[in-house]
Amino acid sequence: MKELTFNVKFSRFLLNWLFLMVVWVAFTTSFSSQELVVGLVVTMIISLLSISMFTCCTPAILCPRRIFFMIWYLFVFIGALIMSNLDVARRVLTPSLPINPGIVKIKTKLTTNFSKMVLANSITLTPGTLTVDIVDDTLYIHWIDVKTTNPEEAFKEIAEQFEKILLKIF
Amino acid sequence: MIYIIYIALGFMILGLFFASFRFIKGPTAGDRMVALDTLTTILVAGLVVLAYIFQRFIYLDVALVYAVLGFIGVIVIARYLEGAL
Amino acid sequence: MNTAYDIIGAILILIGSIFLFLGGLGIFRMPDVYNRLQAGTKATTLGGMSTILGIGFLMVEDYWGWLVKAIIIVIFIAFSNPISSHALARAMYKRKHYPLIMSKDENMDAYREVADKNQNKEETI
Amino acid sequence: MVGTPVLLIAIPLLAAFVIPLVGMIWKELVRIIPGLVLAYMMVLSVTLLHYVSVHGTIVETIAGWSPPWGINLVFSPLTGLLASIMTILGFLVWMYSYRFKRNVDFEPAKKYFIFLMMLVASAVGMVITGDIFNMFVFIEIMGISAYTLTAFYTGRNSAEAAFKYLMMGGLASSLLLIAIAIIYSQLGTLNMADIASKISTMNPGYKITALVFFITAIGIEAEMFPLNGWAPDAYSEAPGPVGAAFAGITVKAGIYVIIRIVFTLFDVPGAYDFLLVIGLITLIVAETTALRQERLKRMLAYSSIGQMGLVVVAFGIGTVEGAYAALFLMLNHAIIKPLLFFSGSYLVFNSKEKRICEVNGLGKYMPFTSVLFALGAFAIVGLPPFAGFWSKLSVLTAAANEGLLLIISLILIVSVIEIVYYFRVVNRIFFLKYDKSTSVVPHRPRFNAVITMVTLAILILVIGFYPDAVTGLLHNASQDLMNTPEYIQNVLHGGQSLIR
Amino acid sequence: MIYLILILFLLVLIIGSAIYAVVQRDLLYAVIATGVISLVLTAVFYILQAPDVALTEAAIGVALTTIIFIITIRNTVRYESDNDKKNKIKKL
Amino acid sequence: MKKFLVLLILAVLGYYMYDALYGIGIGIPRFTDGVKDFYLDKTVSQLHVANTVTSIVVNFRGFDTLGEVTVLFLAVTALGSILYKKRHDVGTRSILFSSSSIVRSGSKLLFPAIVLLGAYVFIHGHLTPGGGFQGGTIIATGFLLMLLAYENFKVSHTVLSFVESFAGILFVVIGLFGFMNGGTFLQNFLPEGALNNLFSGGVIGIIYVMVGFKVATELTGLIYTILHEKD
Amino acid sequence: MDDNLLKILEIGVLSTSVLMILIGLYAVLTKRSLIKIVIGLSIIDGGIHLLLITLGYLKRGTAPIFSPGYEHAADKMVDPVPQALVLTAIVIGFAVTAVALSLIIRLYRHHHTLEIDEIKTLKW
Repeated sequence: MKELTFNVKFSRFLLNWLFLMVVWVAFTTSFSSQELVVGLVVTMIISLLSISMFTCCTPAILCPRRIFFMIWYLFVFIGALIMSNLDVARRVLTPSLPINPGIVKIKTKLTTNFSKMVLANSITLTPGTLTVDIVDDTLYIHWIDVKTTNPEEAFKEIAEQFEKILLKIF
Repeated sequence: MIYIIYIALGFMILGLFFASFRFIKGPTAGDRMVALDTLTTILVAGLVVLAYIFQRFIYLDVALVYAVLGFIGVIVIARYLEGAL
Repeated sequence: MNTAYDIIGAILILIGSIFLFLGGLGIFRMPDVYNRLQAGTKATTLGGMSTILGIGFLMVEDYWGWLVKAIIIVIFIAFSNPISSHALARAMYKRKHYPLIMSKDENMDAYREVADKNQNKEETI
Repeated sequence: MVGTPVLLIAIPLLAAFVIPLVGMIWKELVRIIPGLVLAYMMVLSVTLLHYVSVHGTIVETIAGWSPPWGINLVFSPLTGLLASIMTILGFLVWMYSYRFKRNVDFEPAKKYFIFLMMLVASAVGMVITGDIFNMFVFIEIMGISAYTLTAFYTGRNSAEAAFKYLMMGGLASSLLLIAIAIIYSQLGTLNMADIASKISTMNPGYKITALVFFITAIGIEAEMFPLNGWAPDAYSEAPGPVGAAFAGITVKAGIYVIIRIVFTLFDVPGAYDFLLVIGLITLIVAETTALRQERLKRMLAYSSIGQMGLVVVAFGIGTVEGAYAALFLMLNHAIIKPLLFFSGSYLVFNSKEKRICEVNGLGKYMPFTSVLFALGAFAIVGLPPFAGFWSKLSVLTAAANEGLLLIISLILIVSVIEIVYYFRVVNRIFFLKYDKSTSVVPHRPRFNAVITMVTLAILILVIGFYPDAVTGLLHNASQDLMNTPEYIQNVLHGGQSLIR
Repeated sequence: MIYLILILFLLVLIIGSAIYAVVQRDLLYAVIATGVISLVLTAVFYILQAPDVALTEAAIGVALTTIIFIITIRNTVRYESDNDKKNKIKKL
Repeated sequence: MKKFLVLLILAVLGYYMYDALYGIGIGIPRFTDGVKDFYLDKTVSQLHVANTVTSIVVNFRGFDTLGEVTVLFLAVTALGSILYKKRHDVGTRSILFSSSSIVRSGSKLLFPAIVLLGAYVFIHGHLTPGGGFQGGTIIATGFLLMLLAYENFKVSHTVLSFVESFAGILFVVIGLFGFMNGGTFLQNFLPEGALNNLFSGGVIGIIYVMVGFKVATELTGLIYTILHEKD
Repeated sequence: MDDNLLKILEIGVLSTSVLMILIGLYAVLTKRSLIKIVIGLSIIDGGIHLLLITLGYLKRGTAPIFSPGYEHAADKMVDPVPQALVLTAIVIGFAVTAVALSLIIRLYRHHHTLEIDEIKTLKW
C-alpha cells in the first residue's frame, strides 16, 4: 500500500472520530457534559490508534446525495430481507423442502473492499443466496434454487439491484 | 402486553430447542457451528426481552457484549475449520 | 396497548419471534450445511433485529435510551451475522465439503476453481 | 517503624510489575531487585515481630473499613513468626540461586526470580490475611508460581510433575470455593474472626460439611495423606532451591491454614482426633516409602512429607504444649530441610538420574558439602546436640503429658526408620569407595551457595546449643494460636489498629 | 410459566452440553460444547440477576477459552485416543 | 470397573451435596447480621457508586482484585516461561493465511467499535454492569479478531509490557496513596461526586480503568504468545 | 409468578450446579485424555460459580445496581458479595486453564501423545 498523505490521513481520522463519537453517544445514551468530554478524549485516542482500520472512505461520503442513496439502499435492503425471510419460511414450512441448491459465480464491478463487503453481506441476507467466497471481483454464491448458471444472468437475478446503488454511494 | 412477550418467549424456546437438537445431531463441525450461531442470536434477542421483563435498562449492555463476542467465538472456530489456525 | 409505539413494538416482537422460531426449525430441517446456514442466518437476523427493535419501541416512552441501544445492537447483529455465516460457509468449503445436491456440472467447475485459489494476496492494513 | 504489614504484600507486587520494565534497561536488575525486595520483607517482618511481641497484635485494615466488612491483615506473634521464617528462608533461597542458570537466555531467569518472589509473598499473604476468600486468592497465586517453578527445567518429567500438581491444585481450589460458599451462605461473612465468633450458631451438619471440604482442599496443599501424590514428583523435578522453597515455605503456609481453620474457625470436637489420625498415617506411610526410595530428592521429599505428618500429630494433641512442639518442629524443618536440599543437590549435581548410590565416597572429594549434609541429616533425625533434638523431645513431652503412649511409641519407631535411611546415605558418602564410572563429578560449591549453607548450619547449631533463643517466641506464638477469644477480640473490637 | 420453562430449558441445555462435552470423543466438538455451556451459563446468570457475572462469563468463556483450547488442539491431537483418529480421519 | 466405582462415589457425593445444599434455602433472605446490608448501604451513602459489585470488587475487597490481577500477570508470564524454546527467533505465527476479504473488511470496520465498547464498559464500571475485567477482555477479544483476520497483524510486545507494567504500578501506587491523611491501603482520597454521574466514586473509577488497561494488555499478550506457538 | 414456581426454579438451578460439579469430577477422574481433564476442571468451575450465584439469589430481587429509578430499592437487591467473589473466581479459573493448556502443549512436545497412561513415567 502506498504512503498516505497527511491530508488523507487527517480526513480519515476526522471521519473515524465522528463515527466513533456517534457510537459512543449511542452506548452511553446520555448528553451530559462529563460523558461527552470523556467520550471525545477516548474516541480521539482510539481513532488515532486505528487510523487505517476503520474504512478507506473519506468525509466525501457524507455529501447529501450519497446519504440519500444510502437511505434508499437501506429501504431496498430491508425489503429484500423481508422477502428472503418469507422465502425461507415458505421453504422450511413446506413438507417436501423445495430446494435445488448449487453454486454459481458472478462478477461485480465494485472496486473497494468495503463496498464488496457490503454487497456480499446484502447478498447473504437476500432471498435464497449465500456468499461462499470472494476472489478479487468474483463472488461465489450458494443459491438455494439455481435458476441459471450463466454469470451474467445470475448477476441480474441476484445482485443487480444492490450494485446499482452501491456504485453511486462509493 | 405481557402475554405477547410470553408468546414471543415461547417461540424462542422452540427455536432454541430445534437449534440445540441440531447441535447434538449435526454430523459435521460446521453444522454444530451453525447451531451455535443460531443459539447466540436467539439468546441475544432473549436477553433483550428479559431486560424488558426485569424493567432494567442497564441489562441491555450484557446483550450488546454478548452479540459481539458470540460473533468472534464463531469466527475463531471457522478459522480453525478453514485450516488457517 | 395504549399508544402507537406499543402497537408497533408488539407487532415487531411477534413477527421477530416467529422468525426466530423459523430459523431454529430451518437449521433443523434443511439437508446440508449450506442450506442450514441460509435458513439460520436470514431468519435469525431478521427475527433478532425485529424483536430487539420491538422492545426498544415498547420502552421508548419510558426512556429514549432503550431505542438507541436497541438500534446499536441491531446494527451490530446486522453486520456480524452475515460475516460469521460467510466465514462458516467458506470454512466448510475449504474442507472440501460440497453440497449434497449439485444442479449442473458447470457449478462443480466453479467450485474447484475457488478451491484452488485459496491463497490470498498480501494486504497490509 | 519500617512499615506496616500490608507492605509485605504490596511491595513484592509492585516489584513484580516493575521488573519487566527495568529488565529492558539493565538485565542484572532482574536478579537484584527480587533480592532487595526479599531482604526488605525479611527486615520488615522481623522488626514487626519484635514490635508485636512487645506491644501486642497488629490488625491492619484495608481501604479504611473495619474488619467484618473490609479485608484485614493480622500480624500476631504466631503469624509474625511464620512470616519471618518464610521471608528469611526466601531471602536465603534467593541468595543460593543468584547465579543460577546464568548461562541460559535472559527470559527464563527473569521469570524465575519473579515467581520465586511471588511464591514467598503469597505464602506470607496466606499467613497474615484475616479473610477466607483473600486466602483463596493467595493460594491461587502460590499455586501458579509453584506450577511454573516446577516446570522450569525443559526436561520430559518436569512438565508432567507440574501438570499433576496443577490437577490436584485445581481440584483443591474448587473444593475450597465450595467450602467458602457454604460458610458464606450460613453466616453471611467472610472474615475469619467474624466466622469464629458466629460459628456456634451454625447448624452442625453444615459445619462438618464445610470442614470436610476445607480439610480436603488444604490437605492437598499441605501434603496430607492420601492427597500428596503430587509432592514427590514436584520436589524431585523442580530445581534444587525450588524444592527447598517448597519444603520451607509453601507447605508451611498450607499447615498454617489447616490449623487456623481447625483451631480458630471451627469448634468441631472430633477435629483434633482426626488431625491426630491423619497425621500419624501420613507420618508412617511417608517414612516407610522414603525407606524404599532410590533417588535422593525423592527421599528428601518423602521425609519432608513425614515431618509434616509429625507436625500435624503435634497439633492434634490439642494442648498449648502440643502447639509449641509443632511450631518448634516447623521452625526446625524450615531450617534443616533447605540445608539438606541445597547440599544434596550439590552432591548429585551432574547426575542425570540423581540416585542415592551415586554419592559413594564423595566425602573425600567434597568434604565441605558432605559434612553439611551429614549435619543436616543428624539434625533432622533428632540427635542430641542439634536443633531437631529439642523439637522432637518437646513433641514427646507434650504427648506424654496427655498420656498418649501409643503415639509416643509410634513416633519413636518412625524415628528409627528415619535414622536408618538417613544414615544409609551418610554411610555411603563417607565410608564407601568413590566409583569413577558414575556421572557424578566432585566440584566446589559457588561462593553464594557456601554462604547460604553456612548460615543455615550456624542457625542449626545455635538452636541446638542454645534453644532458649527461640523458645520465648514459640511460647508466645503457641499461646496466641490457642487463644481464640483474644483473636476475635483483637480483630473485631479494636486491638491495635495500625502503626506507622 | 413460560419464563420458568425457559429457565428449565436453559438448565437442561447446560447439563446436556456438559455430558456431551465429556462423552464426545472428538475434542473439537467437546470444545464447542464448552463454548455452548458458557454461552448458556451467561443467560442463566442474567436470569439470576447477576449481570456483572454474566458479562464476565460471556467475555472470558465464549471467545478466549475457546481460542486457547483450539490452539492446544491444533498443536496436539484432535481426537481423544489414537483409535478414534484412525476411524474418523476421513470425516470432517 | 473403575468407571462404576467412580460413578458410585460420585452418586454418594452428589446425594450428600444436594441434601446439604438444599436445606440452605435459596431465594429467601437468610442472615440479618451479614455484611451484605452494610455494603448496599455504604455504597450509596458513602462511596456514591451505583454498582455495588464494583464497589465491593474495587474498594471493600480491593485487595482481592490486586491479587487477581497478579494471578493473570503470573499466568501470562508462566505461559511464556513454559512454552519457552531454546532458540532465539520467535516462532512463526500459527495462522497460515488470512481470511477472505469480507471478514477482513468486516473486522476492520468492527475493530474500533469493539475497542470503544470495551472502553465504555470499563469507564462505566461503577455505573453499569461490567468493569475493568470485562472491558479489558473485550478489548483483547477485539485484538484477537484482528489477529485472526490478518496473518500479518502485529502487536508491539514492548508497548504491551510497558502499558501492563505501568498500569500495575499505578494500581499499587494509588493504593499506597491511601496512606495519605492517615488512611489505609487503597483508601479513597478523592472527592466522591454525586451518584450516577460519570465522575463519581473517587478513586474507584480510576482503579478500574487501570485494571482494564492491565487486563487488556495481559490478555492480548497471552493471545499473542499462544498464537505464536506452533510445532 | 407464585412461590411454587420459584421453588421449581431453585431446585432446578441447584441440581444443575451439583450435576455440573459431578460431571466435571467424572471427567477428571476417569478420562484419559489430558485435554478432557482440563475441560472437566472448567466444567467444575462453572458449576461452582452457578452454585455461588444461586446462594446469593433473592426471590423477586434485582441486580445490585443503583441506576436511575432504583436508588431506593436496596431491600429488593440480590446479594452482591457472591457476585464479586465469582467475578474473581472466573478470572482465576481462566488463568489456571491457560497454564494447564500450555503445560499440555509442552507435554505433547516430548511424548507425542495425550494419553495419561502412556505419559506416566513418574510414579504416583
